[in-house]
Amino acid sequence: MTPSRDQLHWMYRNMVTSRRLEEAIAKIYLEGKTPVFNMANGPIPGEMHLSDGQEPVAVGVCAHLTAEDVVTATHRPHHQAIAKGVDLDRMVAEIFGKATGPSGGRGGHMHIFDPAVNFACSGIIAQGMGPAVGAALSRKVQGKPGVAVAFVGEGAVNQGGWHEAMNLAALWKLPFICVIEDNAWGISVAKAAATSVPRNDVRAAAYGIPGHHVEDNDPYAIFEVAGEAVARARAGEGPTLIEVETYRLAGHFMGDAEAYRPEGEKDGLFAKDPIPKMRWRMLTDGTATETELDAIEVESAERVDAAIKFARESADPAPEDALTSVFAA
Amino acid sequence: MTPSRDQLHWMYRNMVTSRRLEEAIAKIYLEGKTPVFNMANGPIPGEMHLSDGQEPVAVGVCAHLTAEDVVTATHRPHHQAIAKGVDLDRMVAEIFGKATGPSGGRGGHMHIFDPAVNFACSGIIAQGMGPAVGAALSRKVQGKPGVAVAFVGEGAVNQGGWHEAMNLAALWKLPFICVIEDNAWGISVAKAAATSVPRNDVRAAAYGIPGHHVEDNDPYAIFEVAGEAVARARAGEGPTLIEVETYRLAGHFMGDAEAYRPEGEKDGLFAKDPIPKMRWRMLTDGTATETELDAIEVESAERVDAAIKFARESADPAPEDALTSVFAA
Amino acid sequence: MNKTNERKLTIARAMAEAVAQELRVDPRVFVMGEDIGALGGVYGNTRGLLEEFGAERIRDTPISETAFIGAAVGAAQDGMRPVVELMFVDFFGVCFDAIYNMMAKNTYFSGGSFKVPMVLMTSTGGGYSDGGQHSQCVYGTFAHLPGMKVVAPSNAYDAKGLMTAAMRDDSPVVYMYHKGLQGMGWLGTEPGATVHVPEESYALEIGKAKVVRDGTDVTVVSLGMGVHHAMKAAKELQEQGVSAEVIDLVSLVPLDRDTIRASVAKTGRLIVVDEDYMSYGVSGEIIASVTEHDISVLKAPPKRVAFPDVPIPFARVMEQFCLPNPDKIVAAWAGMQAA
Amino acid sequence: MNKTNERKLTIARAMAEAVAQELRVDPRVFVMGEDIGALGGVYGNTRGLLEEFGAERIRDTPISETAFIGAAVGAAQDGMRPVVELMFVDFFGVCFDAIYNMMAKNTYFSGGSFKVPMVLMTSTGGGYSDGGQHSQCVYGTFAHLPGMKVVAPSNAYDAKGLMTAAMRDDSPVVYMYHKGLQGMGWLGTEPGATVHVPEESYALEIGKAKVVRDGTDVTVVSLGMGVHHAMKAAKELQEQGVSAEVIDLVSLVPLDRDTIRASVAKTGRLIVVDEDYMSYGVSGEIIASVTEHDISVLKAPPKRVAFPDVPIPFARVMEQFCLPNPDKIVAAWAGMQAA
Ligand SMILES: Cc1ncc(C[n+]2csc(CCOP(=O)(O)OP(=O)(O)O)c2C)c(N)n1
Ligand SMILES: Cc1ncc(C[n+]2csc(CCOP(=O)(O)OP(=O)(O)O)c2C)c(N)n1
Ligand SMILES: [Mg+2]
Ligand SMILES: [Mg+2]
Repeated sequence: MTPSRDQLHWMYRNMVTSRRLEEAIAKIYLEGKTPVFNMANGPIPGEMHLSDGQEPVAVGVCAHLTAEDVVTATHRPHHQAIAKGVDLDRMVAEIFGKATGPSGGRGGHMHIFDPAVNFACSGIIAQGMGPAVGAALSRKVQGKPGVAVAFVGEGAVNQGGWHEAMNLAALWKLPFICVIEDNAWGISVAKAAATSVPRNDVRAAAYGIPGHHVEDNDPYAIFEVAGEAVARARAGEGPTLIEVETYRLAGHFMGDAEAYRPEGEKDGLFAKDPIPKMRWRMLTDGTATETELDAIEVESAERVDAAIKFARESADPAPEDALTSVFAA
Repeated sequence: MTPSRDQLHWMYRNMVTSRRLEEAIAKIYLEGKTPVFNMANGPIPGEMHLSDGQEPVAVGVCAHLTAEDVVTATHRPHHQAIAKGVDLDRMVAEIFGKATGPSGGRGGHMHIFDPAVNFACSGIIAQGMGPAVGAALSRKVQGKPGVAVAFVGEGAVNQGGWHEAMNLAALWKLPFICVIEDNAWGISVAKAAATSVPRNDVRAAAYGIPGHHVEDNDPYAIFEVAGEAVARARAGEGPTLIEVETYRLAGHFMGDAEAYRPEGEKDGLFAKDPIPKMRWRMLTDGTATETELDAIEVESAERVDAAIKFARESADPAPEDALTSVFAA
Repeated sequence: MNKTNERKLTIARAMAEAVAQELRVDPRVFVMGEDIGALGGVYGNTRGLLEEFGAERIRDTPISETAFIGAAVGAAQDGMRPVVELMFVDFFGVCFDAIYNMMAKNTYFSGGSFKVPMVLMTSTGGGYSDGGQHSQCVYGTFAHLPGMKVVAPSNAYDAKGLMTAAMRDDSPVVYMYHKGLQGMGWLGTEPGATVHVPEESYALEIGKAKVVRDGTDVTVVSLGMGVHHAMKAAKELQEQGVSAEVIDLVSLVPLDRDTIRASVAKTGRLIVVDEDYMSYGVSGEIIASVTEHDISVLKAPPKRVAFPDVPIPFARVMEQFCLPNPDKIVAAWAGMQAA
Repeated sequence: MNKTNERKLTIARAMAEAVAQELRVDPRVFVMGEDIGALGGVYGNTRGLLEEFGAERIRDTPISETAFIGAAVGAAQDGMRPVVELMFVDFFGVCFDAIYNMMAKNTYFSGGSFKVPMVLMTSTGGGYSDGGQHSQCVYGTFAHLPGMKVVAPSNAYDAKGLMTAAMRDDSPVVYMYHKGLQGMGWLGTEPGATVHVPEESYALEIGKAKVVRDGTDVTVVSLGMGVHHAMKAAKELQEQGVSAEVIDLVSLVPLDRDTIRASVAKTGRLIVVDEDYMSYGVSGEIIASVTEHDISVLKAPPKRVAFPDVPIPFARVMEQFCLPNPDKIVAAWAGMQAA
């Protein structure tokens, strides 16, 4: 399964949009945080986990999904949210903690929810596994279409909840896919220092389901294995496990000095930045022209700028609204 | 690796002792609980999980262990406690809730602890995994000898804590063995209704360690694979996963009507009772004489009777001692 | 409440009936948990459901509480109305993240755009020597953390009405039923919990305490099993000429502070009876709720009859020593007089 | 306590120093947790340890809290003295069984024949907009369940002495340090927490509250960050001619009720300041502990300044609206006068 020209352009557009957003956030995040870096300050306070470099996973998978499919993401959710079609204005407003965010500022960047495209995320490692499996169960039991995808980091695979959910999904043959973004690090702990096997796709054997491994952050290869997995899920054949080797081009969170990284590692990663790589490939194989890609880049940047403008101009929530929405209205 | 004559006699003795104990408990448990079955009543109140039929696993593994090795057991711990050498008098006293129990009655049958032989158990599924891995870590870090074995049921393998502990043990190459007693049921839920793979030994692949499967509750085969695993652990080569197909000849707990069992299943199991089977095998291959085995049986029964007498004659704890031993003295 | 004619049901049957009635009319409802299918629940509260509704809607699960409670959250967010069982509340430690950090918070985190209409039913309580990992209440633990309603019936009538209400609620409800009240003989059931239950479906309002006995001298506040202790103590006190008012909290979240305060304003004395651990729990909260409101009404310091701050011992004599009982309530009254 | 000469340390450095000193003299001690090695702990409290003690004793773990806390229990029972870190207390839900049902209970379950000498250190608190799964205190949750000591330092001197004491204790100690007091600039640290710390090793007695400010008109009880709010409020009240006594609980379990009661007996008024959720938690317990003892000393109903019963919102204006602060304490005093 190879992506169509349209799909490729869609993928590229979403990768670029995501990257532009992260770049913009990285800059704005530092506003008010100099000279003293204090997370509490500035227009975007709190922890900030950027997804630079991990865009191929999001787009390669979400290219196969519609709004009706379900995605649960992690503490590092922006690229997936964008690829899943979460409303960008409102999402950025939530990241800024504004009243116009989908959660009215209650959630923040680790708690972006958009029911229109069935997107949710959360800040606890592997926490999205259960809900994704449950959504898949919901569809199966009700005979409704849709697959559910849980994105997790490679570090999450060693969390108990991950195992339980995999077993449940496989046992009940649910339309579920677990996509592992292996960016080689869980904060400062290298994969090899945390995971007893080199590749997590072998863990699929523990559930009797197919496991795939994608090397080198390749959006085309991701598109292909994800396509198979989604087709399998839609056909009622049960879950799939996919691990993708990706790169974390940013620190774990904003402010991370990354002293734990071996020297030169980051340079090597930047040299393999998937966005210029994909651009080059499309130009080379003729699936896009410079003009087209330039346009995509300009439009993406404008889209991000507009979202940031929307967020900046949005009002703060009323402080006392902190006390509302605890229970369903 | 085949068991020596002495080892065989030791194994048979412990199997029979365990069975005699369970038979005795089953009877005493009902005292005071007729005509109305109320768990609160009688000399042994509370839940009671008997191990009838699962003795081969305990003896096949513990034949390779010394007092210095560590065992963590489950809510169904009697056979393992006996095979590990827990003081029988005091253990039975604890089951009766007497002051002479190792916990002075605070623990009960799911919380039997004996530091002299490094034995512990607990009532939460898969809870013993972490402590066994931690004991293995303790030995490795301190350069002290000893392996740690966690016994769990096949139902426990789907619990998140099981997975986390396996990964940790494999990652750190600890002298740890997980022994799964697959008695085909987790209370009323059949293995196939809970576990996405037919055999849990395949899950060893998820941790890059050896996995073994033993069929048909065979104490000789258990002895063999456990011997290998213990040798491996002692040699510093890391953990092993063993799943043993065993039989639960009793209900999940006392009072379980087992209506969920397919018709005839129990009869089939009783026909394969491992104790007469082992007796027959030893007599046939000449590793024991009738006289020897008769003596073992008599002695085992006497040992159990003595322990029960000790427990019955022991005093109840002082009620207000409930308030002591919360913190270390 | 204790109509002696008609239709006495155990709490177990009342719960199953409420669930069955919703299953019949609402296709979004399904039940999930360990041993809730063929076995009908260890405590009988799902008995008969598998037979009527089949294995798609009545799902036995692996021993994977994090996964299946997390899955219930996902299914609820996807428009279903799961009823899930955590077999013993003591097991919450293996899956509390899915409960308190996700089930309870996703409504808030999503600004209300995701709803999590699910019921988490779980058994509580001891008294039958099941040891320290199978006898707890941990009411305070659940009630302390925001985002989940928490109810605990003391009788079958309330059990049914609360279950129906919980299933119809658009927010997550933790439904804590006490093993000793279930009407399962093997748990030594309290007969007072088995009461008349109308056949037709009905819902109680969640968040209302009940004055289950009127009195003028002292207010005894409790929930679940404690209500029965309180009623027995009230009878004994009556023989001593003391008139005790008994309040069944029914719901811990929301907590009906008004009803408690009104009663204490009348009686001037407060005893809280709680089978959960004493400190940092229900008993402290009730006393604080009264005293922060108005201390002038109090004629004596409030008292608590609660489980001491120790793990629950197995041995019967020890466990009974620790548990609340009617005598301790009567003694608390006596202590108040002495003071 | 606030010696301005000499050796001011942050809590982070005080904790690391205490751990290092025990590591040097006690071969049974080791440290385990996520990012506690090369990174030195997200909150700096293990900085420098890997370099001095190596990777065998300073162990980074997988994101497997159930396994490594369970393993710490096993290692402790096997004679070691693990110090483990749960990075944010908010994560307790994935591993609470290992903590509350095993670490806390195995001493009791074994009748004291197994000891579990371990320290579980964990970060608490918000105020820097980290959202509802990274800003909680859940003090009440840990303090409610028996079998573990629970301490929470408000300054570096106590932090060091408590850590040493915790490591030497034969029972499990939960050590809750507040992110806003750590002295990590990126968390907007409270300067009052950075105080003189003697270089030599010393241990504080666990279970003693401290009167950190003498007063006669009102007792303000708090812990951790709340102590600093209370001290600031006391200064403001002083300007109003009101003399506030401030009590730093230091330890939630054991709880030093005597010190609190003695103070309220003197002042006649009680305000509890708690960053944890209001209901069923610390604030209720403190109020109940005072009022059940003696209501006659109270000149006004006690008050609480606590986090309302809602998940912690991300947006700064919302979070700050919910958090305790000095103004709210001053307002609570004013409210008492009005009543
Ligand atoms: C249960 C739990 N433990 C620890 C954390 C703290 N934490 C946040 S992100 C992270 C690393 C996650 O690594 P990985 O899953 O590989 O995702 P990545 O950050 O690399 O995208 C950790 C340990 C958490 N949020 N939840
Ligand atoms: C975490 C947890 N969930 C559920 C239970 C209730 N429970 C006790 S035994 C049991 C079945 C265990 O099955 P298995 O692990 O196969 O052991 P077996 O009883 O067959 O020996 C269950 C579900 C528990 N004790 N702990
Ligand atoms: Mg990672
Ligand atoms: Mg089993």
